Amino acid sequence: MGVKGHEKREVTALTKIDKDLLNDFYKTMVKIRFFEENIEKYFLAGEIPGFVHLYIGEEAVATGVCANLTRDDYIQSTHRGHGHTIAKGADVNRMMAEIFGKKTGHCKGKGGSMHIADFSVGMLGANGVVGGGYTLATGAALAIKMQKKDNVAVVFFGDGASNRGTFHEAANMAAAWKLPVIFVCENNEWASTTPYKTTTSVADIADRAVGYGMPGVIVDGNDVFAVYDAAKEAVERARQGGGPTLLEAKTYRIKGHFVGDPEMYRTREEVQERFDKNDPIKRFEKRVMDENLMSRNELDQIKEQVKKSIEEAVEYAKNSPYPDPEELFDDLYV
Amino acid sequence: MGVKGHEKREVTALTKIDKDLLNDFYKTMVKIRFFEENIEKYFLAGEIPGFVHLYIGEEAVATGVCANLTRDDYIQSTHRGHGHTIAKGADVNRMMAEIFGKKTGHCKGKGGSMHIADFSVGMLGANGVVGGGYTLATGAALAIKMQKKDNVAVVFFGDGASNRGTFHEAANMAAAWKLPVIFVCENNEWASTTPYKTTTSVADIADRAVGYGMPGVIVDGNDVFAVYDAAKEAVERARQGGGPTLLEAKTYRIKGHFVGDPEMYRTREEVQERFDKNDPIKRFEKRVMDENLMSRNELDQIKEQVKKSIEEAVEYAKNSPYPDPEELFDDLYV
Amino acid sequence: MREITFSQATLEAMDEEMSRDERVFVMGEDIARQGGIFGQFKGLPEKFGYDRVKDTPITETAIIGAAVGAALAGMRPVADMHFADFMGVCMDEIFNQMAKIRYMFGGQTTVPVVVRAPDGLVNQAAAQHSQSIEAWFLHIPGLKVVTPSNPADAKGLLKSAIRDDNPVIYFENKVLFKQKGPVPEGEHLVPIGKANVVQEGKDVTIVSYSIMLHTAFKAAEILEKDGIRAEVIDLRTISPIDKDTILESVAKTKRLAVGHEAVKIGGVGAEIAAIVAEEGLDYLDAPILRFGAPYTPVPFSPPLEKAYMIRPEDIAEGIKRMF
Amino acid sequence: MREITFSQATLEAMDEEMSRDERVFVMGEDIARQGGIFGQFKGLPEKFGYDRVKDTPITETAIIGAAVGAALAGMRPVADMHFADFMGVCMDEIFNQMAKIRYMFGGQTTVPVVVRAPDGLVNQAAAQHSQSIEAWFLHIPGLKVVTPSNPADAKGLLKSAIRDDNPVIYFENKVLFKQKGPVPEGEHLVPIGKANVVQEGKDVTIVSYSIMLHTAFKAAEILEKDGIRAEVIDLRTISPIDKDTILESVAKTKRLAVGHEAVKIGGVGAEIAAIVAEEGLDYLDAPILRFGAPYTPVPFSPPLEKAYMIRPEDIAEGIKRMF
Ligand SMILES: Cc1ncc(C[n+]2csc(CCOP(=O)(O)OP(=O)(O)O)c2C)c(N)n1
Ligand SMILES: Cc1ncc(C[n+]2csc(CCOP(=O)(O)OP(=O)(O)O)c2C)c(N)n1
Ligand SMILES: [Mg+2]
Ligand SMILES: [Mg+2]
Repeated sequence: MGVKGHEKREVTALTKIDKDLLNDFYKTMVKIRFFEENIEKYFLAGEIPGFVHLYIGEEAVATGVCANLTRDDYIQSTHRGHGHTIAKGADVNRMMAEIFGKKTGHCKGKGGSMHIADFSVGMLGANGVVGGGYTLATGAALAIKMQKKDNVAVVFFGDGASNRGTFHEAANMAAAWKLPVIFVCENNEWASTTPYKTTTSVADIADRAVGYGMPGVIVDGNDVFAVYDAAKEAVERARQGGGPTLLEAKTYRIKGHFVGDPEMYRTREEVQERFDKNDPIKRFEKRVMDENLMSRNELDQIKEQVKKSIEEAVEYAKNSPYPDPEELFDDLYV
Repeated sequence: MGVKGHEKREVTALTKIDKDLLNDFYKTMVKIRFFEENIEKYFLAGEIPGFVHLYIGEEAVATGVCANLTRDDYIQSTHRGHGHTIAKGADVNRMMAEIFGKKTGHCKGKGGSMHIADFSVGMLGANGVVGGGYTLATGAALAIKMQKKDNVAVVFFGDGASNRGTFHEAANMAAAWKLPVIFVCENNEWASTTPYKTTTSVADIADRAVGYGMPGVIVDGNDVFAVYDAAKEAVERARQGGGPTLLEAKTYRIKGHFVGDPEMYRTREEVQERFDKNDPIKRFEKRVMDENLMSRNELDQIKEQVKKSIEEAVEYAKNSPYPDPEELFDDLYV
Repeated sequence: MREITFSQATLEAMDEEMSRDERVFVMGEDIARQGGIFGQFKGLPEKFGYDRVKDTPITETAIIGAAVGAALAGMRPVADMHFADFMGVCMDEIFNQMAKIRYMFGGQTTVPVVVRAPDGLVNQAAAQHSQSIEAWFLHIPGLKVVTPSNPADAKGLLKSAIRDDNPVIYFENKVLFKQKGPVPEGEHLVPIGKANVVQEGKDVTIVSYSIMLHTAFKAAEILEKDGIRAEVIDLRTISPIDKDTILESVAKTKRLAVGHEAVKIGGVGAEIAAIVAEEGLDYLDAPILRFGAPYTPVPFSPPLEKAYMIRPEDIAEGIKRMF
Repeated sequence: MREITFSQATLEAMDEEMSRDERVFVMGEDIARQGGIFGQFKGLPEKFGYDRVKDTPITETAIIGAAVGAALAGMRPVADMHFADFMGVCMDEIFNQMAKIRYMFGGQTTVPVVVRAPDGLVNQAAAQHSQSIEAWFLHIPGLKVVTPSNPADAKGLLKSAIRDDNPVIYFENKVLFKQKGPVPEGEHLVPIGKANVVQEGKDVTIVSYSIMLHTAFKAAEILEKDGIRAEVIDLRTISPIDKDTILESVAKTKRLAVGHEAVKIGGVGAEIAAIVAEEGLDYLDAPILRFGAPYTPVPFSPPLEKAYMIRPEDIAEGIKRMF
């Protein structure tokens, strides 16, 4: 058919971006990176229980999108949700504690990595069910509209998740009712062990926007500036009553599906090559330095500061107590 | 956006259509019409139990599509399934008996109108669950492919049903695996009491084809020739391994949602006007007579003959016994 | 007291709660333009607007999911399921999201959603439109489940459900919608979790709910003629089950019959029988009697559908054999 | 006899059945490229091709729906659910289509689908990846449900399920996958619907299945030390339940304990307790004991997860109180 249902976004001119935002971008991306590196380390050391899915290499997506949001906006996240949660402003101490299974965690140790949430910053929850978040975000957007607010709800989801029926039901409802939802597809080319092209009937998931009469936009998901710009447009449209947008961020999953994944379906070399070329943090550093917007020194300072805060978070988590067994029965009914 | 994901089909030249096919078209359409008129009559008289949904005014869709199928092809039907079942070649005596709840019915009285099936002609079942048929047809098509046959599976569905998540899951699977499925949307503008435009995010459901990289085609659903042609192309493509097609037939629901519907949501006048202009049977008659392909006399003969067969079906159903109460326990497990 | 139908009673509950609290709204398929299949939403859109009485696309997963999302964002949604039979479509949203969100997230939020689900067998609607599936939800921690049997309870339980901060599934029987009965005007709340002893008795306890309560009651009338006085308990809520009321009654009557319109195997009756076999075994002077639908889908044809239904005589016969 | 793991036993069953009957194929998420999360499909794609061992999109409704459709068109699909927790997504396909098609259509067709569903609690997978939901399916006429507890049964029940012309749900416990045990080579069929008395006893009957059978067995060992000899029954199939074996045993032992890893309320244990309270009440010398998970979702943190689990000591203590 050759019909394309999306627009493709080009490189952003950095002059439009102010310094605070640059700092924020960098700070958030390295925060996610360090956070995840520590999670990996302590998981492999047997100190973190459960399953964890790392966001390394995809930091620009959550960072660029969430930079457009306030605390009163909502996000719905996924099983790979640490990056979204950090970008939305959750406290990393309590996040780390949650992932360690501690009482001081956001969910008092009941949720863990796959079910983390921080309602105080509008982070309505990770989701262990792939594709479980679309309809919840749509409902949050419905509430926003009924309450006559100008907030938005963002739902992050993977390429694999884009095939779930819930995508269709939520996208149709959001578009038919012109709700302020941004559907952000993180196309990292893999759904667990499966390359998305083998199970997904379109190369560009953004093309699916046509089926709902909403704008579909493709963006380089490893370029935080491009993500920021595209998300800005979508968020502004939504705030002004213009309805939903489908934004596809092309990125790549650098780590195994979960920590401990034997990754028998691809080689480490092919992955490393992608990472070397396209690490969103390195790309950011290079660009801001090339364009003389930030110095190596400034970058290093931020990095050090963030690193320390994550180390503190690890300490906080380690030193926190586990929940008491009796807490099993708390928090079920009001 | 203005992106259109469909092709629109124009009027067909009748010279391509042979006489047998013309007779078949007419016979099938009037068979459905008389069948439905009798169902309505006997339902209102209290002789038919349950719920019934009439296909009157939409006869050209089932007729035009099924004229391209053999007994070994499969169809999946809906709650409004009598037309599909007749067009696929099911015996009307046993159909009528089933709808009357009789032991001689296709399903021995266990299914009724909403759950009629005739596996002997590849009619895999009506469905009381709106949108329940997509994935079943996709599975039948998968079987066809695995068995290396050149058959196809057709799933009929409504405009309302097009918003169900099962549409998305099945369309994606069928397209990703290039399965021989034809998705036939009968857009009759209403989903029960709800005008489709108020709940459906696109005006043309065929546009949704873009999201699956499959052809999307719109056709005048009240023109049996146009439906036949468009379906022929889709069926041939599927038989040759070219994968699925989404075919949207624009039609109109002439009767209430079910027999007995008070229809408080529209006026009888607006409906009658649509019917007067666009009755598929009248349009067929006019055209074949205008183009001197069939005479009034020929048409009337077919009509009479069909009318008699339906009257016989009613007699058959009325004279058939009800199932014995003990049959309740039959047919559950093999 | 004035008498109104079950359907009108639910309408009154909706009207009062929507007037009281503007966060309350309702959405579902075909509820606004025609007022619902059972007239249970009639007049609400005219009074509260089509924004608070919303016709949705045919998308059960989005209806429940959006209700949950809206609840997380401060609303108090009522989601209509059209027929309980379609709850399989959104089972994940009910079971993995609605029921678990509060707990998984350590009590950070509440999920005040009411799911209205018309259920039961009526007029040969057949296998996919006649079902009673309340037992599934009993097995899902985090939900409450109510099953009114009469117009007054329909009103009082719906109002309580809407005010409850937990997700509540409200099963309303399709045949009962037309039933009339006395209903208090204005504020009338029936507490969730408390059973109702509708008839006191000393010889046998019959526990039921929703439409089957009426069949049970007729069975009790038959038994009365034989000098057997049944205590009839209307559970009203099936999750949480009011154990105490059941056990107290069985302690007195020494006999238990329990049942529902749903399939007998794996039904709510099993749980009640099990509770009594665990905690009240010594009370029992006779085997427990369970009644429920046979182990088949609901058939279409009238004589088959009739054979599928439980008659008061069947229950009465079963109970007589206890003596 | 050679010992292999539960996972290998299922692999052998698949291999043998796929070799025997070319209509048998399997599809699910992430089963081919990595051989399944529990290695339960390893080597199959290499042997039978990626067409008969198919990686699907993440679309549970299409997996079950397509399996049913393919069955109607002459195939014998095995559909893998990845985790039983996701069965809510395709509940409608299981409940309104797969289970009912044969009956609704008057026996015109068969629906030979096997649904494989790894379930249970393991390694802090938390609320949405740790569940046991077999009880729902007991309540759905038209399905069979099996729950193997050891490698030999895993093989024999899977082979029987694949050959069965009815839809069968095959719950396989995630912890058990690694367990080793003796498994007969070649043709080994375990009949669906027949329980297994794994230890004879005279003092109490313990009924369980799947992983909880092992906990029950450990409880029996503890009891043995106190001179209580338990008869341990492995149900193997929970639908249909083998009533006769249970009732016979209780007639002998006079005491019943029954349980599972699933939530206690509304679980399979309730049905079994109810059957005995109905049909074997007179046998009982003590209240029935049910064990099952507490009424909460599965929590994440290790001490909470541990508190959630049933220990052999808990069962043994409960049983001692029967005497
Ligand atoms: C409904 C459901 N089906 C299957 C799974 C198992 N599962 C977890 S993550 C995953 C792959 C998700 O891929 P994608 O959506 O692309 O997200 P990514 O992991 O790449 O971020 C699968 C199949 C699940 N959690 N939920
Ligand atoms: C899953 C599900 N949801 C709701 C219904 C109730 N229902 C039956 S028919 C119908 C409208 C269907 O509209 P459409 O798909 O356009 O088909 P039409 O009736 O116009 O042929 C609805 C909502 C159902 N049967 N199944
Ligand atoms: Mg991915
Ligand atoms: Mg329609």
